[in-house]
Amino acid sequence: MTQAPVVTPAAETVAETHPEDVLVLEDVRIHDDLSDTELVHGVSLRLRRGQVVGIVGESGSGKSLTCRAVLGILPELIEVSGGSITLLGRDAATLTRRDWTALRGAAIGAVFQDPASYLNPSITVGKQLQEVLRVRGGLSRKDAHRRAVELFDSVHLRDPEQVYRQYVHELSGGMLQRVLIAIAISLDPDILIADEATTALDATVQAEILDLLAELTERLGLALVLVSHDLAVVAQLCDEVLVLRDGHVVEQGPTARILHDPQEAYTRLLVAEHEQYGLERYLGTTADAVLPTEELNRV
Amino acid sequence: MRVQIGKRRPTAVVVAALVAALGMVLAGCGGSASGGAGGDSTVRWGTKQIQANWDPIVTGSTGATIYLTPIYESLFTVDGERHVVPALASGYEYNAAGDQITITLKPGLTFQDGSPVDAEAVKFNIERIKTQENSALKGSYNNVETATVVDPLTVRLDLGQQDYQIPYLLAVRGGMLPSKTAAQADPGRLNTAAPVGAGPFTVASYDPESKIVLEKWDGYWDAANIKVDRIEINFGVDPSTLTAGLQSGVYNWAQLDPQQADEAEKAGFDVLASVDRHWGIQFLSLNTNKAPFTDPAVVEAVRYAVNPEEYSTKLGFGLAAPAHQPFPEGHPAYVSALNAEHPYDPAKARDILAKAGYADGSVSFDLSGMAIQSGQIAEILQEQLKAVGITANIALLDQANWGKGYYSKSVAASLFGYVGRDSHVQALTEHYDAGGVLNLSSPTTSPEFQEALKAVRATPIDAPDYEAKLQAAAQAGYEHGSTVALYSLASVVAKDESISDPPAIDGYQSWKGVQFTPGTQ
Amino acid sequence: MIKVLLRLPSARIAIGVLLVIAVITLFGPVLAPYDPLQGSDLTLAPPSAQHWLGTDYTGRDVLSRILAGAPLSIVSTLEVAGIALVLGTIPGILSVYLGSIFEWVSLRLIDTLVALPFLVFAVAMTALLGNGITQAMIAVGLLVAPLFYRVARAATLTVAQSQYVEAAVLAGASTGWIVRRHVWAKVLPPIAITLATTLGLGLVVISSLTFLGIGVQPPTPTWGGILASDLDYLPQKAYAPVFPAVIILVTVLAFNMLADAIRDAAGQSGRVLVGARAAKANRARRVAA
Amino acid sequence: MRRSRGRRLAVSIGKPLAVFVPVFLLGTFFTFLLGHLSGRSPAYIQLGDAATPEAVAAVEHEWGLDRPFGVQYVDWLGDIFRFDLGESWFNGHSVAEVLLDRAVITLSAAGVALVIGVVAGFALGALAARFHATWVDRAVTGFTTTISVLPPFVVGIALVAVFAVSLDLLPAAGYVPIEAGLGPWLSHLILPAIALSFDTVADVARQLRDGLVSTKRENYVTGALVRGLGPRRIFFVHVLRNGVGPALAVLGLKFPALLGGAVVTEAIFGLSGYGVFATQAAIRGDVPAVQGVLVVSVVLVVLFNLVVNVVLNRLAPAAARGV
Repeated sequence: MTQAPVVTPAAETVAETHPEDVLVLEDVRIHDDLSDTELVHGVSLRLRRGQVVGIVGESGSGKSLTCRAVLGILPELIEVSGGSITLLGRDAATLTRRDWTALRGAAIGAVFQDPASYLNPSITVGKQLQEVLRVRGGLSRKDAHRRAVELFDSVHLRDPEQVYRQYVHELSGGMLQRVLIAIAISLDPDILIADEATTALDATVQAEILDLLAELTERLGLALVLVSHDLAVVAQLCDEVLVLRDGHVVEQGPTARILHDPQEAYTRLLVAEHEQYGLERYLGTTADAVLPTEELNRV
Repeated sequence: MRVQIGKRRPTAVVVAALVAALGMVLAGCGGSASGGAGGDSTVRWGTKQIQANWDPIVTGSTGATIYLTPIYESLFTVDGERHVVPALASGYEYNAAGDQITITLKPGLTFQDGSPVDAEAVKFNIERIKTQENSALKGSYNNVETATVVDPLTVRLDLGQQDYQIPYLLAVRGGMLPSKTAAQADPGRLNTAAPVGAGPFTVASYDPESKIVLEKWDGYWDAANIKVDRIEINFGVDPSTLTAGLQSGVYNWAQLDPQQADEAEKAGFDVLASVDRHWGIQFLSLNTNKAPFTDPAVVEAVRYAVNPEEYSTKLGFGLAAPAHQPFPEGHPAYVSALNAEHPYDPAKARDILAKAGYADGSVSFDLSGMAIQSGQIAEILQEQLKAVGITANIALLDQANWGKGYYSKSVAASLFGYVGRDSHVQALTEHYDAGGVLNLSSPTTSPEFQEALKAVRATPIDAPDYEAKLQAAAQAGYEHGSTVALYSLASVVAKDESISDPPAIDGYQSWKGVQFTPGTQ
Repeated sequence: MIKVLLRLPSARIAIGVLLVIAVITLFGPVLAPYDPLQGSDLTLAPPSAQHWLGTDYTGRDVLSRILAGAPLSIVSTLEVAGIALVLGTIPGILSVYLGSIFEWVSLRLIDTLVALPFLVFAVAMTALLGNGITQAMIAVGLLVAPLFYRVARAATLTVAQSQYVEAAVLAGASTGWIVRRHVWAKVLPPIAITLATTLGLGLVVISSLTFLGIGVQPPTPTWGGILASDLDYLPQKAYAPVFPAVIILVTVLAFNMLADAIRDAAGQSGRVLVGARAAKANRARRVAA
Repeated sequence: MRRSRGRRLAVSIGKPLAVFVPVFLLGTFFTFLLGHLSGRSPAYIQLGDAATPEAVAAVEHEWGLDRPFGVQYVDWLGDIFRFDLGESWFNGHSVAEVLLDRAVITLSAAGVALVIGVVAGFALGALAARFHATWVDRAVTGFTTTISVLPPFVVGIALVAVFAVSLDLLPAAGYVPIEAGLGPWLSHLILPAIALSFDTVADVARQLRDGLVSTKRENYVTGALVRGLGPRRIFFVHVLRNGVGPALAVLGLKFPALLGGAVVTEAIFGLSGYGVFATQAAIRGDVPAVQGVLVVSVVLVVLFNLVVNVVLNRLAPAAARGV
């Protein structure tokens, strides 16, 4: 990370905007109209180009809902009921359906857990990338094909020409996640949201994907939102961490502080759990936010 | 990279256009609605019936003759007054004893396949009637013993007894003459696929049991009188859509059920429905060889239990009359005395049963019939019989399976209909004689009837006492037989106004002189 | 699920209608104001105070015939559904458990039944094996069985492949126990949907067969038979087929609505459907606040 | 990769073929067994009132009906492979020839019905799915349910009354061969085809709606959304393609129903197709004719399903794997 981590506690920064801010959440609340309950009770965060923010929490804590709110894809009858989301300076509440379509892909991309399910099983993965490049990128069929192979290559897929012609059921989870990442970055977005992107993968592959995400953030100047239930994953990449529990922000701050000096009991519990199960191996180096990749590969 | 926003892809547009185009094609069909109507003089005939047999010998002399008369010509035919007039034959002559008839054929006539209409052909056909396994005319020709070729245009028939009815037998229904060549080559094919006669129309195409297309044949001896170019008969049309077919121009000629006559008339079609053209008598056949009708008391009770009035009012729609014998009023064999013989009297019916020792409800039988024509009659009959304590279990069948039981005389009771014969004696023998197809009790017959039959056969048809003798035989037959008449009904034909009326000849569909009025097509 | 079902208005309507039909089926002949077999001189009469739905061609009361025809009509469609249910569901479930030979054979049998054209086969079977309503019902039931087979098999397969059943198998549970404990729970909802659809189908097929002259002898009243015979008297009473058609339609529709409701209640969208109105109100209140 | 695609196609044909053979054998066996069990005999049909036991035995011998069941079956099956379906007991016509003539009419009606079923069914299903859980969805569902439960003969008679008689737009009955022109041909077929198609329209619409609704919930639709693809493109390229599976599969199942439905529809519209033939033959007990109809149906249905399977395979390889 070239940039120094910027601590942005919610309370202080609500009013200010910075030209480098690509994503700003201010006291975002999410409401379920069906059960008439609030699911997320005020999340604030600020993300700059090249910066990595982590959201940690167990399932049902509201982290995925927050991501979906940012992407404008909340489920039926669930809505943002308070606060604001600002994407590249535009208030998400004012965006039309067409604006959203225009923003997605070009300004904000996303990858998810279970990559296989996020790709159309009936179309070759190459065609799906080519589709984005043609439809949104305005490339010709031929150029889109060439560019797609390049992108596959850039996410370190071996034999990208071959992958291009394969269907989802012919590829492994790790490869599919690379494909998804390639598609997500194909239009050079400013923000990438990785929602549990490594969760279902086995340890080696998980490490490789994290490595790739780190590399892309650096190379392309992406702003990354890394969502995970796993503190260890977040700890590796993030400049700042947000701990969510039951829709509340329990604690928020620079990764190093959260790990070394958690203020809240819940955060302490999370860290303690991880100390037991191997997080201590990272703790020594997390001050620099990111592990050397060689070391990761050895894990 | 240039990010393109909001560029519409053509897929959706193409799909929408395709859907719209298809919709237009479908909607466009509306324009050619009457595309089926031909401009020439074509009779497009629709009927619910299905004609499967095309050999007149196999068909027998039934109501289905109307489908055969365009193809076949008989030796004789009948005129408006039901007098025998020459057709393929130019005349006949009886010997003094009345047991031999000599027929002279017109010279130079051929069948539709080019083979000659000669004495050999007549002889061959009569022999076929008498010997072919599935001949339905055997009984009618009982009295014809041999046919002898005198010369190529003369044939002599030797009769078993004096019989002046033969010219009638040889006219229209019982006398249609198929080509000898065709019948000899393959009688099955003649019957089911390729009928060949000497009539006014030849078969242009035949789709078994669904459609036959007939075209005018110029070799017909009276071709000058045939003005219709083509007849297309569509079989097995659902009755509920026949009138619709007329109205939308699919048909210009249709046989309807009586309840449809009124509607067709209101829709502007000519409705031909009177007893002098086509009539049918619906009757109940009882089998005196099967229980419970082995007891004459039960037959007698049934005759008092039925109320012919109810059938004609409920099912006739103004086109029917109650019947007490198998002939309508005005028919030479009609006996007015029979009307009073078994008046509707349920109390008397009960009384007869009680006297014969039957407890209420102890008499029961299965009532057979054709589902296509006897359903409603059976329901009314069942009620009427129930009122006198007789249980009739309705067991209707399709035509073929019903025929199996009826013609083999294996059912106890059945509903059926009768449309008349050209020979009056033939009409009587079929109802009451030992081999009569309509005599369900066959071979049972009565000596009284046999006696009277002999007398009428021996009487020339122009003799002054002919009708009296005929009626005596008819009365003896009905009284000692086991047929229970229910009601008479005029057959209904609705036709387009552009087609002129066919000649009004009882029971006979002739196309002579029928023409299309120019300009109305 | 039944609770969710009862909260759907469509399900409440369907169940209500079916209860009425059930009452008619049980008590129809008793409720009939006239003897359904007794004709009168008043033929093809329009509806009146004496004859609410008019009279038919032999002067019988149409309402009485419809009421009296209910048991045979409904019972025969129940017969169809019952035969199909038994012949389809049981082999469908067993096909997953009884080994590959049974599976292959039963699958091919089902494929064959599917390939036979429905009405043609029903007509052939009834005509060739004797014209009776029972033969017709067996034929139709046999041909509907594949629906149940497929549904039961698909549901059973998902259960069989799920982890909790694997765990049960590892723990030494018997096939019978697994079927009772786990399979029924998963298989019943789709079977219920299919059953509801089939009950409707049976009624329509029977009326079609009656139209073709197969199944019932006169004067036995059935809904399909009344409908078919009314068609002969369209010139006199064009509206007559409406009465039997409507009762057939309403019954079949109710079965179908019930099927749809079960599907909705069992599926994900049930939550949304049930709560849509409440959610709208909640939202309005929230926005106003 | 080329080879893999070829193999996919081979599998998509080969698999149903592996189904075809046993289905064909079982179907023909059932068909034959049915005829045998019926105990019908050509003797009664042909002899009528002359059916003495000796005559019956003679006729049955002539038709080879006195041989063991197995021999008769194998013989009959052998004839089928030579496209010989035997002769009608009733009129001696070659069943294969008659069926060939009639199948043209039935297949024309079924074909047009299929087109209507696909177009209307897809349009309605897509509409309902697009506006899922709104009044549009409910209206479409209500409409499809209603048309699917209407007895086919009521539909037929109502169509005739409205379009042929009242509006005088289309002929009420009859058939005109396509050689006489596309317009007349279609104008005669359109009403029966509509009557025939109701069930298919309803089923396709219902399946498509359900398929699309559940496909819309699939993650790859979210994925496509997140990639910035427009809703129309997502619907046509991603949702439709995958959601169409169940509807297509149902189409395969609907084909026998279309052939079967011809029984009623042809009676009403005066089409001398295969349904009318089947009914008449069955009612008469003309066993070879009924068997012929059933055999041809089985073959047509299996062939049609083969086509559906290939289409499904091209369109949605993943969906087809489960079929």
